Formats: sequence, structure tokens, C-alpha cells
Amino acid sequence: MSFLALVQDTITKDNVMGTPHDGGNFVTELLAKIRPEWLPEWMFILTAVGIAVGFIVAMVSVIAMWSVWMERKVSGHIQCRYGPMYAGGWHGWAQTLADGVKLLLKEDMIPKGADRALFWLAPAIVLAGIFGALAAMPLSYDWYFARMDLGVFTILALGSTTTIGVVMAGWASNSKWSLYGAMREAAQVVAYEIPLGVSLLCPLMTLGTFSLLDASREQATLFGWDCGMGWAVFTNPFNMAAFVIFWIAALAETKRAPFDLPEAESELVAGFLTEYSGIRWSFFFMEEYAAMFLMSVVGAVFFFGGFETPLTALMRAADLEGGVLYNLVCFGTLVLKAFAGVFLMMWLRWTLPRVRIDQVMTMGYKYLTPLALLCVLLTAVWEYVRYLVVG
Amino acid sequence: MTDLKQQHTPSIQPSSEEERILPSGEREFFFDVSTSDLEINMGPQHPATHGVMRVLLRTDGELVTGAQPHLGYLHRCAEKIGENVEWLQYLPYTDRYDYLSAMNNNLGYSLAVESLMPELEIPRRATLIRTICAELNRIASALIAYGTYGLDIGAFTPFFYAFREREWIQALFEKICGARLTYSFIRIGGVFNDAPPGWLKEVGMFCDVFEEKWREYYDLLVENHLFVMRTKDIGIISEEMAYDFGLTGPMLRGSGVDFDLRRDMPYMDYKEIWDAGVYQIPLGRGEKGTTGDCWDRFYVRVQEMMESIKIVRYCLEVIEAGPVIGDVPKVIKVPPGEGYVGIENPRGELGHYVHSDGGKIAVRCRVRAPSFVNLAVLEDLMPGTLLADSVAIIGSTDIVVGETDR
Amino acid sequence: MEFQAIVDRLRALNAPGIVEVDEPRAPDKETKDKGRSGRPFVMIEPASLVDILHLCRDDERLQMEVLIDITASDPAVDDANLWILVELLSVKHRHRLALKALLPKANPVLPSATAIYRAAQWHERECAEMYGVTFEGHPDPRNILLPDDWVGHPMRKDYEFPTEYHGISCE
Amino acid sequence: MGILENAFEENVLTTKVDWLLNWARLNSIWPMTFGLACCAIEMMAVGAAHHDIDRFGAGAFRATPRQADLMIVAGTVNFKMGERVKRLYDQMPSPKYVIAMGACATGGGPYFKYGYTVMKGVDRIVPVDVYIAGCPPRPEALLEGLMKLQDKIRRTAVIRKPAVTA
Repeated sequence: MSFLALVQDTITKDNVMGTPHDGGNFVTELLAKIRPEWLPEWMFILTAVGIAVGFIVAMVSVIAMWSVWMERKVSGHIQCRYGPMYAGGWHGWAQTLADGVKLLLKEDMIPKGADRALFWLAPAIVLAGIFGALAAMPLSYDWYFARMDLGVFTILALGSTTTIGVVMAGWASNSKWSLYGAMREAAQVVAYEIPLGVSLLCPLMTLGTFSLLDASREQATLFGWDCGMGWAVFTNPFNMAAFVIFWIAALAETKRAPFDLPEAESELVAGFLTEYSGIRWSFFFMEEYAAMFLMSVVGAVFFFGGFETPLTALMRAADLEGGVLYNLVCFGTLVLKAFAGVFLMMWLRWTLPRVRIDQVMTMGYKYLTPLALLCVLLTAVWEYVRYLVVG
Repeated sequence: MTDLKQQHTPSIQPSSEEERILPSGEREFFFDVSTSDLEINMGPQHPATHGVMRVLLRTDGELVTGAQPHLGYLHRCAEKIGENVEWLQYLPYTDRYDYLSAMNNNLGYSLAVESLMPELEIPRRATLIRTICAELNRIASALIAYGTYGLDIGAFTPFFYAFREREWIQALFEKICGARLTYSFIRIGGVFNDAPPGWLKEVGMFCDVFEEKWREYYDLLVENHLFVMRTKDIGIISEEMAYDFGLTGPMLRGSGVDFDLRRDMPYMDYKEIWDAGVYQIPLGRGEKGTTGDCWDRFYVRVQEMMESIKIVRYCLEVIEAGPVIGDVPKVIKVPPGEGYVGIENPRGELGHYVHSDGGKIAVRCRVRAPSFVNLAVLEDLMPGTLLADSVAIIGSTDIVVGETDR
Repeated sequence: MEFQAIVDRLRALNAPGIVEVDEPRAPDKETKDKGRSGRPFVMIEPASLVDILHLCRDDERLQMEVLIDITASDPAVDDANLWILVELLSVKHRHRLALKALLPKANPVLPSATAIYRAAQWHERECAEMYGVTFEGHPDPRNILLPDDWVGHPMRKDYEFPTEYHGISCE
Repeated sequence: MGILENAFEENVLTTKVDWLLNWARLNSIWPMTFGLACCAIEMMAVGAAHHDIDRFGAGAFRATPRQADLMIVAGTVNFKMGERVKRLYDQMPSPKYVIAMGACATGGGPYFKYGYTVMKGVDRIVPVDVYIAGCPPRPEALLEGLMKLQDKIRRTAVIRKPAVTA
């Protein structure tokens, strides 16, 4: 399906946001099978929502815990040391668990001059944004919380709301360092939202869909052969350039080095987190790692084939599509690809020096945005030519 | 820079006219907006201040408009102690003001005291061991400067690589004198003891390995594009400014001034080593930006590591067996007199002025600390830069707070 | 230039306030003189310090661009004078010069050299707080190493160590 | 912990909960990036490749006191710095621990007699959990100090009532 077709499609449809496909949240479907007769409808919905939310919360926590441990190990091995080794026994696997329990037990501290309400609200907003964004992420072809035709927009829009929380945190802390961090975050996010969104348009045009599920499925075929390797970066050369732009913008969006200016430990002490302690601080930390994961998922789905590998294609050929095993393989593929992205982010963090705020702005506005627009243009030309040639 | 508050200027000047009409016919409005600059305290506990220095910054957004260093958070009365303890007892205190290059401090103090004792003869082996230790310590100090500057810029990993090689140097020092950081090894009249068997060979091994690793450091940080972008054209010290502020050492050489005490006012055997054509004096030439910027100073420090390795190699070649300490009594009595000896410390000219009245205790023991002098330039360098640049500038002065405050 | 040449040059320039030249001498057993080792100094009048610094910096044969150090010394409790010690360096000509001035403890006032060398600023601040020397015309005469409310001048020989500071015992 | 702290009698449940909480605390002692003097270099060496304090979960050096659990007073504290040390200690959320590293922080060290501005031991302003001897202590000594602190945390009663000592 080409981009033009998609536009026509969306115009002719009555309901853009509606779900043309059948089926909803896989949790609801699962529960519907075991639903007792006597349970009223509202109670059933509440239960389903509760379980789904619980699932997302658990997912964020597990992602954050795993990522933090991974970060410490990766940084350790990059720096010729080991990282955590003793907590929990094997290579300090329980290190983050210990950190989490400890942070939970720390004194709850709100500075005297802080704006208490905002100070309290900021971590909640940050977490709410990232939970909402994660809800739009499909786990596999048949496992998803909501089937969204505009999934990528949902993710980008909800993911950006975390910035509000960050700015709020910086303002509420009543600390000058925090204020600096918050202002830097605001400037940086505004500058990098544009190249992020624009560079994503390239694979969107190639694949002709905004839905993560369809985008993934679209990348199964290479030259009409369902081999699981028709990834967007292979079918259109400009997508590779778009991916580089996307990746730089994603680093800036998630406040990762070399764009960790809002935290900038050696400049701003801890940036917008300077006055946060204990569990509140850990919420921001969870958000950061979940956002890294989410950005990697978006990158993996729209550039690197999503659930698609030759293995999934093979399983389809073996007529295993729709089974639990197939879905598990899809899920594992996506998680592996996403964590490869997370690893790349960590690798960059422990290698590169931080850039300065004016360089961040210059790069965002003067280079990345025009380059992303150019990529869109070239991709469009390429797609049109392909449309003329292949049809 | 007297009072920061008095110098406050609003960043948008309120105009007397409410509006005026431009030649193009557009009307331009002036709003009576006055903003006040933010005063912000960097330190004494701040990761960028390399210890416990405090810099009071005045900022307009990210732009730093004024800076005022405050010292004294580590004032440990070293000079007063020098007037109260015996000559040799003071030696451990010299370790502790510039704790990154304790060997050089020992050396400076010993040379100053020896300059009052004309009869004392220093054996050649002692001089060479002194040179080896001082140069190895210079490398160790430059490694810290390299690593922490990386931290300031936001690159964490070079710090760990630098400490890897530093650990070896410290192990070498531990073998020769038993301490890792505060050595008290270079004594008045020579050195405390001879090098243990195999030590000189291991130093040679270290030189071989270090040369290889140094290349890695150079590629990792010095030539890193992001790093160069962050440090070029920042904190430019012109030649005149360097003279005016009394800068010495890598700070002066970073500005392109070819002056090194080891060559130009030689002490110990540095003249012989220079005449043998062993080492060069690296200078800042504005390769990446302007002469005298942060990158140049950093470059000089990194290059000096390599020159030190060359000096150590030369000393290892010419060293031969012999005594390592001159004829010094247990309780040293220094003939009356006043002496001043300045040596090339990793941070600049470390001067010791000692005044003896012929007794067991000094009358005055002045330490001219290079970091103390080099720091004063911050007041002029920091205004007009961005906040992140000011961190880079502090890092490029490579201060040791123990030495600024003594 | 050697020390003697520098002194000659200073004399030739009619430098004001040069009292004498304090040079090392060998011990003499007959006169029971213990001698004096070390380095030579030029003794000057404290009031003419700034003029001499001006000369040293601006004369092209001396050209002492760098002020290495300004400090004081308190030789003894019963000595009536503080010593002011100044160390100059010429990067271009590779020579040094040490100046010494006797400053009465009763009235330790000295003109500030900050207008000639910016480096003097912090040295003078340190000297002022440690010895109680007042530098006239100093732009920022605050304590530099000691807390602002510190009492006394610690480097004086008659300084008594404090017993407590802000309620914290010093013993 | 609020009302739960030290509120329960000793039994299997509370002992196990205490074990878990103490396990978490002792495996995650985050020190503050707070170097004062010579000892700070050895503290950096402890964090660096050769000694690697991160193995014990204590490698996350936090620059802000709000997120730190442990203040390693690494070096000489003088009166001018003393009030800042006190303030930093007050800014840390409890439970918080202090290690006095080296002779100066323990008792003034070599500056005891003639150091007119030197505070004779940081325990005059903040409570100290572990003292480490040495000038400066070797990195191994700091690691042992950390383990001593872990032992101390292991013995703490969190939700149990503390054992009554005669």
C-alpha cells in the first residue's frame, strides 16, 4: 500500500480513529473466555482495565529494572571493570531490586521552598505519559492493548507529555540548578520533536501505514517474497539516513548522552532532579529507561522490521500463524531488537562527551530538520518511481 | 569584581519612548521589561569544581555574565606549620598541598632547602631517581587532568582508562617508597632509599606500555570531534593576559609562550637531558581554534605525558649504581640564609621560599602555589561564556584545591 | 641577565628607593658571623615598591612580565618590621629578581601593585589576611583563604591559636 | 518508614522483612560525589577500574545529597567547609551514613597541632558510622570500611523493636 493510497483510504473512511480491524485488547479477550455469567458488564470492564494497567506498570518496572542493571554492567565492561557483582549472587542480578527497595524506604523529602503540589504531581505526570505511550505498543501480532491505526502518533504525542512533568519538576523544586535543567529540557524537546516526527515520515511513506502492527507486517515481503527481511531500511536507501536522524533526535528526546543536558551531572549537579530523592526520583528514572525502550521499539518497528525476521516468516510458512508460539517469537523478536537499540544508546552514552546547548540547538534546527525534510522529499520521489515501475 | 549585585544590569533596557516608527513605516514597541540576572553558587560541593572551590556565578539564562571564585575551603595552614616543625618534619606536609604530584612538591622543597646548604652534595644516582620519580608523577598528574577533564565535558570512560595506567604508576611508587599518594620520598640531600631490584626494569616496561596506551587516549578524547567542538575557541588566554595574571606551566605554554623552567632555568640534571636532545616543549598553537583556548591547554598536558616518558627513558639509560643520599645528619640544621627555588610542577611554577636562622626550624616557609595563581584568571575568562563552557574552563585550569588553599 | 647586571640596570634607570643589595656571604669565624647562604635580594623602600615594579615591567632590558609572588614574612616576635618579599620573572630574558622591603609592624601599609600586575590581587589579599598588611588601592580587600569573620592574622609570630570557632572547639 | 518503624515484636515475619530491607539497603549504598582533599583521589581510585566499588552496588556516585545514602568525608574539613558539610548532611534523606575517611576527617590528622582552621575530626559536626585510618587510606581500606558499614546495616532493626541491651 503506497502512501497515496493511504491518504485516499483515510479520506474515504468515515472514522479515522476507529479500528477497522476486529478485536480489541488481548487481555479483554482472554478474560471474556473465563468470564462468569453473574459478573456485570461494568465490573468486567473495570477488571479488564485494571489488569491491563497492572500489566503495563509491571512491564515498565521490569524494563526499567533490567535496563538499569544492563546499564551498570555495560558501563562497567566498557570501563574495564565489572559493575555490580554481589547483590543476589550471579553477577549482581538483583542489584536494581535492592536499589528499588532502598529507594522505596528512603525518607520522603520535599524541600521547604518547593511548590508542594507541583513537586508531588510532576513524577505522576511523567509516569502517566510513559504508561499511556506504552499502551500503544503492540506486544505481538495478536497481543496488544489497543489496535490503533495511528499508533505511532499516539506514542509520540503521549511520550512528549513527559516533558511537561520534567519542566514542572524543575520549576517546583525551587532550585536554580533544577530550573536550568527544566529549561534545557523544554528547549531541547521543542527542537528535536520536529526532526523526530519528520524523519519518521520516511518509513511511514514507504510502508504506507501509521499502525505499528501493519507497519511490521508490511516489512515481511522483500521483492514480493515473504522472507521476513523486507525491512524499511532495505527497501528504500533514504530510510537509512532517516534512521540516523531519527536516532539522534530520539537520543535528545530521551535525554540520553550526548544530549543529557537536562541532567548534565558535571554542570548542573543533577539538573531537574537535583531536589528529588527516594521513590519520586526513581519514577523519573523509570520514565527515562522506559522512554529509551519505547524509542527503540518505534525505531525497530518502522525501520528494522518490527516482529519480522526470517524466523517469523518461516513460522508463517509452517502455518503456525496465530498460535501462542508464533506470538511469543514475535514478542521476543521485538524485545531483542528494542534492547539492541537500548544497548546502542548506552554504548553512545559511555563513549561520547556531552554537547553544549547552542550546539544542540544548531544541530536540531539547522541540520537535522532540513535534512529530515530532504529525506522525506527523496523518499517520496523514490516511492513514486517505485510505484511507476513496480506498480 | 567587587560586589556582584552592584554590577547588575537589566538585559533589556527600558526605553524612554514608548514606541517609535521605523523608516519602513512599522511601529516598534518597547516594553518596560527588566529582568534580573540569576546568581548561582557553584560549589563548594559541585562535581565541576575539582574539590571544594566555590565559584559565584551571575548568569543571564545560559550565559554567564560574571564569576567570582571563592577559596579557602581547604585551607590547612601549611605555611604556619612550616614555621613550627623541623625541616625534615615538614616534608610530609609538602606531599599534601598538591596531592596529585607529591613527588614534585618534595623535590621543590628539598631543592629549596638544599640551596641553603652549599656544602651538601647530591649523588648522581639520587638526582636521576629524583628525575624519574618526578616525571612519573607528572604523568600520573596529567592522567588525572585528562580523566577529570573528560568528566567535566561529559565523557565518563576516559577517566577510567586514565586511572588504569595511574594505578600502575602508583604501584611503582609503592614499590619504591611504600606509599601510593603521599610519598615523602625525595628528601633533603637525596632520596630516602635506593630503588628495589627490578624496579628500574619495570619502569622501562611501563614506558613501553604507556606509549601504546597514550595513542588510545589521544584518539579517544583529544581528537574526538565532539570534544574539540566543546573546547575550541573557549576560554582564550592571550599571551599578554597570561603574563598579567602570572600564569605558569601548561597554562602559559597553552597560550603559545615557549617557557619551561626545566629548560630555561634548569635545576638538577634537566640541562644535561635537554642538551642531549631528549625532550621537546609542547606548545599550544591554535591547531583547532584560537591559540590559548581550552583545547590547547589540554593538548599541552597530554603531550607532556609523552615528553616525560622520553625523559624517564633517558634517565633509565644513564643511571648507574651509587649512593642515593648525601651526608645529611638526622636532625638537620640549615645554615642561615634565604633561598627561593622554583621548579616546574605539573601545574606551573612551584616556588618554595625558605628562610633559616641557622636553627632546626624554618623562620618562614612560603609556598608559591601554581594553582592559586592560575585560578585568578577565571574571573576574566568566564564572563561571556555559556554555563557549560564555564565548566570546561574551570577544568582546563587543572587546579588542585589543596594547593590553592594550602 | 645576571643579578649584578639587573641591579646595575636598575641603578642606571635611577630606580627610586633602592636601599642596598643583600647578597649571600660566607661565614666568618673571626667576627662570629654565621654568614648567609641562598640568593641575593634587592632591598627597597616599601613606599617605592610600585615605582620599581613599573620600571621592572616596562624597561625593555629587564622586561619582567610575570609577577611570581608577593608575600610577607615575620622574622621574629620582637622584630619591629615585617618583610615584604616580591619575586619577579622575565620570560623573555630568562632571569629573575627578588625584592625585599622592610615594613614597620606599627603601621603596615603598602601601595597595591594590582594596577601593574593583575596577579598581585590574590597574593595581596592573602598577605593582608595572614599578616595584617593593608594594601592601599586594592580593588577587593576581602579575606581569601580565611572565613570572613576570622579574628587575627595567623602568620604573625605572636598569633594565638583560637580555642573555638562558632561553637566548635579547636582542641 | 514512619509509623511502621520499630513497631513490631520480633517474630519470623518481621525478622524476614527486616532481612529483606537491610539486604536492599546494604547492597545499594550510594555515595555522594564529595571529595575534599587527598583522600578524594583514593576515593576516585576506589571507583575506578582497579578496585571498582560498583561491585558492591555502591558505585552510583550521586552529585546531589538528595539522592545519596552515604557521605564519605574524604579529607580535611576546616571551619569554612565545616558548615557546608553539616548542611550537606542535613540535606540527605535518612537513612544516611557517614564514613570518616583518613586521619584528617577522623581527628585532624597531621594538622592537629598547628592547623588553626582545621576541624579536629568531622564527628564534631556530623555523626560518623565508620572511621578509616590512614593518610590517605588505601582503596582496600575504604572498601573494608564499606563492608564494616554493611555489617552495621545488617544488624539494624528496621520494623522490629531494637534489642534491649542491659
